[in-house]
Amino acid sequence: MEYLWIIPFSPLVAFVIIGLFGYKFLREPLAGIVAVIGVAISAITSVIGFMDVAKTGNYYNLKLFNWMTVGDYNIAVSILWDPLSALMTCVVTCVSTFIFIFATGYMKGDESYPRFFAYLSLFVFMMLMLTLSDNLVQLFFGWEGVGLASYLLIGFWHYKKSAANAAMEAFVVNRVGDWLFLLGILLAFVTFGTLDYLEIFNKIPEVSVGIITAIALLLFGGAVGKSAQIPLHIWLPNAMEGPTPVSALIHAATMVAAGVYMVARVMPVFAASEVALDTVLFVGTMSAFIAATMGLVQNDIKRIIAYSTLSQLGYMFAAEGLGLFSEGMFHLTSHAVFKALLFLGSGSVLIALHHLLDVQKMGQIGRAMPITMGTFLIGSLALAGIPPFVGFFSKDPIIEGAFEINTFVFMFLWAGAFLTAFYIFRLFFLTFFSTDRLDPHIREHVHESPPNMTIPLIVLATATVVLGFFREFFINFLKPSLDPHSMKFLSEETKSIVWEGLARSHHVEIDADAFHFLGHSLTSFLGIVLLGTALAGIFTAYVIYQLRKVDPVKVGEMFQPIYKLFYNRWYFDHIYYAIFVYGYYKFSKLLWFVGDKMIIDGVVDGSAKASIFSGDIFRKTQLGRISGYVLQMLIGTAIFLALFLIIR
Amino acid sequence: MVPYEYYLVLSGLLMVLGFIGIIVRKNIIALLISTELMLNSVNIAFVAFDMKLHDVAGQVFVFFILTIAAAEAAIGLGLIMAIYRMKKDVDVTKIAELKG
Amino acid sequence: MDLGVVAFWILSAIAVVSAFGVVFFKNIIYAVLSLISALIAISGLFFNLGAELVGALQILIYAVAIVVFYVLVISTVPEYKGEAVDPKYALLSAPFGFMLFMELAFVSVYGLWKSGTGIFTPQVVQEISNAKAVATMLFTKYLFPFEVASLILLVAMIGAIVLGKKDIVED
Amino acid sequence: MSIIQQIVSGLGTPNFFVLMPEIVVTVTALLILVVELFTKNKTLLSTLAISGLGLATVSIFFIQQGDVTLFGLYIVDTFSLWFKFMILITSILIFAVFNPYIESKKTFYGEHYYLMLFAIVGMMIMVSSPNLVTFYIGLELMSISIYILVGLWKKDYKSKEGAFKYLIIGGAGTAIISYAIALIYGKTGSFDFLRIASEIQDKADIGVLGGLLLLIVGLALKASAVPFHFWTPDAYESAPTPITAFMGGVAKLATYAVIVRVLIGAFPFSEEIWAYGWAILAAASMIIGNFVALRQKDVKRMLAYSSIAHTGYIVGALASGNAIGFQALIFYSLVYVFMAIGGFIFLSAFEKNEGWTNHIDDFKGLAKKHPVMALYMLILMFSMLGIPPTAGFMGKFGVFIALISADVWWLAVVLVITSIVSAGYYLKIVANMYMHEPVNDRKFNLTPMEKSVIAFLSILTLLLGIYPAIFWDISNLLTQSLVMVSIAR
Amino acid sequence: MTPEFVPAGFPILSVSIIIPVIAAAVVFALNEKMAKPISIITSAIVLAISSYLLLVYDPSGYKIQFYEKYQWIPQFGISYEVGVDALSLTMVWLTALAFFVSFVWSTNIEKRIKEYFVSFLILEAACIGVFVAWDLVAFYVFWEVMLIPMFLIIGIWGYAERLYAATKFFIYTFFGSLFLLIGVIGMYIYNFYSNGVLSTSYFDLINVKLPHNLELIFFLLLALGFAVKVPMWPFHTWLPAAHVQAPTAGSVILAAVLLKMGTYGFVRFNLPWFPEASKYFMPVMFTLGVIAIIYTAMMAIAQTHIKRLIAYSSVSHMGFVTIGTFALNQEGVNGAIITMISHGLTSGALFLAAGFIYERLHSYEMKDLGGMAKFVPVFATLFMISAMASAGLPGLSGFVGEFLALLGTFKVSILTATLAGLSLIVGAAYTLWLYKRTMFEEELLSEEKIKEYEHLKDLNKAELWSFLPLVVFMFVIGIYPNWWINLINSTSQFVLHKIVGG
Repeated sequence: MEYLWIIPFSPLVAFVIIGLFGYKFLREPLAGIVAVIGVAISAITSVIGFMDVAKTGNYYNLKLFNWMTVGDYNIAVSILWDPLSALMTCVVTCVSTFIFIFATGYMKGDESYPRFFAYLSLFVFMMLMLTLSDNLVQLFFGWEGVGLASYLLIGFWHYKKSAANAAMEAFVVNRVGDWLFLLGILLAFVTFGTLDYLEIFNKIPEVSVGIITAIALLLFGGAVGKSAQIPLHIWLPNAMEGPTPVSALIHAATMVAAGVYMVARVMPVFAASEVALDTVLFVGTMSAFIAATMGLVQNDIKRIIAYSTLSQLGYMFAAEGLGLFSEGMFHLTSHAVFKALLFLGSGSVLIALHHLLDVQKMGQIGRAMPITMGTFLIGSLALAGIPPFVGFFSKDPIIEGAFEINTFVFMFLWAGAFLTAFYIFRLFFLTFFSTDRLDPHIREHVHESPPNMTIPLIVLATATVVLGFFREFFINFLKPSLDPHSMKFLSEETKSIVWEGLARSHHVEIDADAFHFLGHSLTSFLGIVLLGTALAGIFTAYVIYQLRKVDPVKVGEMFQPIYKLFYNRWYFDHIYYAIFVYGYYKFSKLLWFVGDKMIIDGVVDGSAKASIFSGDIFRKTQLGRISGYVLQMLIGTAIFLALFLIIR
Repeated sequence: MVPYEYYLVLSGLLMVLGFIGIIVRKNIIALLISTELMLNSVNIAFVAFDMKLHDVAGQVFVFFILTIAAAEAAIGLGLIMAIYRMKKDVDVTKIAELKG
Repeated sequence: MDLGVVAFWILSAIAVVSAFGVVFFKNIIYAVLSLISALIAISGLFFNLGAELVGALQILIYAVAIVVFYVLVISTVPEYKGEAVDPKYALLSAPFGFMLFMELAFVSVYGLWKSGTGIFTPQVVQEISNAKAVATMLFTKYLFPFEVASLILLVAMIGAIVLGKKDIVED
Repeated sequence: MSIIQQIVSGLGTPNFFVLMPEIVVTVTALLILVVELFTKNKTLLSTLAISGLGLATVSIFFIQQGDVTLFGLYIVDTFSLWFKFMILITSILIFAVFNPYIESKKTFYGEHYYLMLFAIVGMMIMVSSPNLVTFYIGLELMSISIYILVGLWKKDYKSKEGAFKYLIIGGAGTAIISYAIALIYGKTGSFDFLRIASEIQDKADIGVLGGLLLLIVGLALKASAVPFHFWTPDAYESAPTPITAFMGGVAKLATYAVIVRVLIGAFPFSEEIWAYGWAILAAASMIIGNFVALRQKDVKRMLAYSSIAHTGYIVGALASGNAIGFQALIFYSLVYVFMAIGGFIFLSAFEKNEGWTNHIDDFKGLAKKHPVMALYMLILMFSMLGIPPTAGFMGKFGVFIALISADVWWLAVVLVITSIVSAGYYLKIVANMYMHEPVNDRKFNLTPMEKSVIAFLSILTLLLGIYPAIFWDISNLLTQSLVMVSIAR
Repeated sequence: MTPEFVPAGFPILSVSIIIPVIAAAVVFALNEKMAKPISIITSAIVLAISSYLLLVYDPSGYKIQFYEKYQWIPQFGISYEVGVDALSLTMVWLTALAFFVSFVWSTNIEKRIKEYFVSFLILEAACIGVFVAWDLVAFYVFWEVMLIPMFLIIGIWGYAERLYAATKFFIYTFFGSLFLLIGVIGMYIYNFYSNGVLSTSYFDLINVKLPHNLELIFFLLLALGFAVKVPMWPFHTWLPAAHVQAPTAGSVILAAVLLKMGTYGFVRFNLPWFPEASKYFMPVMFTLGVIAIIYTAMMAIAQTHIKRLIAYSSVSHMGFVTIGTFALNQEGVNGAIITMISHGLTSGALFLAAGFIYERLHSYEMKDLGGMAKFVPVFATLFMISAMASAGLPGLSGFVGEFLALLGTFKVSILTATLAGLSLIVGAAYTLWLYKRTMFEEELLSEEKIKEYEHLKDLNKAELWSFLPLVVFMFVIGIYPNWWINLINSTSQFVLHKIVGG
């Protein structure tokens, strides 16, 4: 399996090539081609590796080189190739490949074309370092690296103030999570003496639950930041300032899912702590619901999808919190595909509409761009959870699992499902159908996108249709990584701990086989309800936005407070801005003036002034008049003698 | 005989008076006179000690003190003359251009 | 009461009073005269102590030579019209002067002074006379300082001349 | 008659050969005195003076060391010879730059030359005194000569005022020293250091205390330690600048030497008294000297205050009361004389020119006009500030060692704080030279001799900072010789 | 644990100290045109020497290598004693690199070129001397010599308030170092009284067994001297002033080399000499370190002057070094040392960037800047890398040190590590803020500005070649820190041997 090193380094090579020669020699088409080749090679390689693992179910641990030595522990750059990482790697590389191809069209004519592909390649490299890591530090390396790439790409059009701000916000908010994550790593190291997953897992039985919980929660803090869960979600919608392929790749398919992946990766740690799992569940559920409500009322096409991403990530976390790690990972995979599709579709729309973002100003462009419309519809249906699209096969099991495990969670996820269907079709109708609200000037130029953009759409749409039927394959495929009994690298004690930790999900029976599952949902009460909910959402959107039977503005006015709450995104941004941005900045300024300038420098400069002042005072003793001199001498002599004669 | 301490105290008294003389007088010639007084007061102590010690070294020293007092007086008076010529004043409060 | 004691008291009274005169007389001539008076009183004390040579020198060098010099200068410099004593300084210096005096007196009175180790006991001095004793010391053991003292006087003389020269003021 | 015979018989014959340097200098002085009557040729006069001093310097090497002669009134040991050597050498440097100055200031007196020579004789007598009488007479010869030298400035009233102030205060100081000597004499019956030392070995009573303290006061006055420093700034400022260099460098050196000499020679056993006394004076000097210097605009006066501060540092070493302290004092005073003379000669060299008033603003842009000279001044200033690798640092280093070895932490801390304050004004000079643009582009004339003397002094300062071992050896040797002598006899 | 001495066959360390001094003399003597080439060549030679030493240094076991010792002032037992262990050597190398970079950068000095290079060359000699000296007096001499050229550099080639800044720098550091001197002399005297050895050699003073309270006092005296140099809160206010006013190369040296001396002193002297006191004062040092990290990060974000921002960020980073050092375990000390190197590179690069911006736009104020990235892409890239390294991005040098330091701290005090870790957030905030306000947001520019910007020149050759080495080594350390860790391991073991035993 030595060839696996090609996977991460092929994009790196592409990055270096483009980075060094991009502007001078490669320029527009070549840079993109190099990037596509780089990522394609790693996609092919990872598929080969995937096949291998799928066949054998083994895991491979390659140590490439020693990065850092800490005491007796070597932090190595390494590759852990097991089903989980193989799946994630495949998702990353394959989705990336198509998005890269799409981007060659999307970025056409941009003066920073090579830079874009350099950044993208860098991102893929970092993402692969993350997914392939066998230890937490390399994971953190990738983790921060994708943060950097995300920063660079969000701020790609850095001449825009909004983009620059969004980029910075994304990085800093991520850093909040990373702070916790790093502390988690440190705690883990101090506790376990190692940071290799496999060694950590096997040492879990030796450590008290409290510390495990602390480690898990701290690591989860990182995941919250990276995967933009409540309360660190605010950066993701703003991150839509970046070019759309970036949104598709980083802020939908791969990077934001890294948190989900990470939780699955260190599943035994989470499983060993009930509190940690509950926290994951709670945060996931809340995010799934709240983000959906936020998405409900937005008007920015990309932001709507971004909120949907938030929400779907919430579903994944909820799945993991429920103990259904495989379902979570499957949803991750499917979400990567259909969300990438949605983003690319919206990117296609944006190209057609000259980067017009407001859905309220679109409409009736479906006929002009049928491929986009069609593929977008497929993506929307998948998101809404309509069979036979992949979203149905990945999302419904989670909701069903929640129903069996925790009613409270179920209620939220169920409501979320309705909202999801509603807002995505609201978007769909407003964009492609409904009334024509488009600026006539733009209207003239609306056209279908070129093939290098439509082909990825078609491929992804196909995948959306097909992938759901591989449900059983995926679930079984992931077993050696996520099912305690099948995990070869776990010791028996750990296995039992993990098994007990996942006890909540033991009684859940969800059909792995896609057709059985389909049949089951079409027959069981719960399945019908869920399907009905999705359809109801679509229907509601249809009624309001296509048929215009109900005026959305009136609805908004009817539920004024709620509408405002949703529209202002539950005031998260406002509060954060007030406290952390404005408050912190103002407080810093104040502290600078008071603390540094007044107090510390006051003391420093004050002592200089005091010296000068006392210099002036002492100077007065030099009166110029002999009498004064001798008088002071007399005083001096008298006192000097007195000192010794009297005090001695 | 008078105790030697008396001579010493007298010497000290004259010394301090000379000191005070330098301080309080406003005429610079008087300052010079006061230093003479100070120097001479020491002579009493020397001679008194001499008598007590049965030695004459102190008186030899007195001789040197006298020499030096004379020398200082000579230079001081020369300076006073020069100052007077330039400044047309012998007020100590005016002889205070150098200060601070 | 011993004559010496009486002489001491009288002479020291004169010396102190004259010293006060030096300090406080407004007219500078009076001050110089007070100085002479004090110096003569001091030389009287020397005689009282049996140091005839020094006493005589005191009168010769001081009371005659130096004071004449003073008078000469005073006569060149017109009479000083201002007040003699600066009251502010007088007030300030008095306590510290008193303090210093007390300290010196304390030292004088309580110091354990050495006595009677020299070879010039009163008998010896009587035998060879004070002048001879002093002179012997001066020209044997203290010859070197004596020579240097002459150098000092030379320097002082030059100094007095060069400083008093007119061209120090004019060209 | 027997008594006189007795006295004379015990004395032995004086060895005048050991007086060679003094005699040479005195003869030179008298020669100049005579020659000056016939000629006003300054070059001739200064050549005479320099060659006399040079001859005296050479003669030092032929003198038998360790001789006490002139009936116990004169000691020619390593200590005194070394200091004589230093006095002569530094005086030669001053003579070398003296002529151009007085020429441009039109204040020529033939008296300058031989008065300085007489002062040098006084210093030389001072440093080789084993006896309070010699000490006293040497001190006075020096002082009186300097009183006159300060006042010797044609048509300059300030010089007279400064001289008069110095005279009055110095006279008071002389009186105090005399009184102190009287008390010590009364206590011990002798002027001889050794006799004094043996008499008051462990009987430190009030009499000794009074005498010693008054002696310290007098010496402090001559060395311009606070609160007896008042004459210093005025006299330094008003004197012709080479004379200031003479006072602030050479005379100071002799004074420090004699302080060590008297204290080790006569009062080795009451060291806790004088150590503490000097500590107080040193602290006061450091504080007042540095703080007041901070507010000076006239660089000459600033250096005068800095010399007060340096007196503080130097005598501060005595606070330790041990051999390291003496060593540090000797070292510091030896190197300080170079810095001080260098600084004042620098001023004198520039002062000759029109448009130079010693005001701190005159230094502005000097580095641009005279880069090399500015560099020398920079070295001297940093040396005074005590920044390595200059000799000034090594001096302070020794003082620190002395203070800390004797657990006088408080004085060390005072030294630290006042050193920091002193940075304020030394840096101002450097900053004015380097960091300001010149006010005008007037160049200043400096004679080659002045340049080379300043160069010599500042480079010497630097070299002594880089390799001070030789001078430490010397200070060690001198201390040893002093201590050994006082123990041996 | 006694060190082994490996004497140098050829006095290579002394030579590398002397070469710049000689070069300074030559530059002073020759005309202005020769100043720069000579300086560059000199620094290149020194860099080559130090790199060579770095490569041939034997990291196994604690050995003082290339050791030389000559009598200097035998009366006081003072000798000229130089040699390197890994800590010294890396610092020397950093110094050589920083000076090389500064010299290459200094193309557009117009004022008093000769003096400029002379000052820098003397400064280089002094800096190297500080790091290689094992005799305390020699150390102190070099330590102080540095003040003079740096004072001149800030004061002559600085900006408007240079005089104030130079004086403040000088007096502040002078203040600290005098206390350091007292502490050293105190140790020396105590050593003499207790062991009868008259020596200022590090290896003699390390054997002193001090009574507890004396140990605390000496610790504080030395710490005061070093803390001013580091600078630790609250002795830091000279640094922003000095940085703001200093010329670019001066800032680079100040940040890359001079600040290291303080932390070098802590590691070199305070830990091995005062093990008990180090433990005793660990909470205090932690507190000060954390305050430095958080408080100065807040200071940084409050700035509008980019150099002052970077200066405050330096203080913040040095806080990491402080806590790493006083974690008193190997990870912490290793982390501290690597942070020192890394900070030398990153802050040097950031100050170069600030200098670049100033040379192009003639302002350091954020309100006058912004939107450069498009016009100077190469510079923007290098600046970004430096900023990211400074923000502690893994894969670049900043992370390695901070990670190790945090790890070491975490082992001792979770609270401290947690708070110190906050710099991950606030550090990123001010670094990106800086980057954003200087390089991004072109759309806020006025028309004329954009026109003006179109004439902006990207890095010229000299600038590129001074920037590149720093960036390259950020990668080198970030990607393969193991080499460096192996290098310094034995040194940090030695430093800690009295504390952790062994």
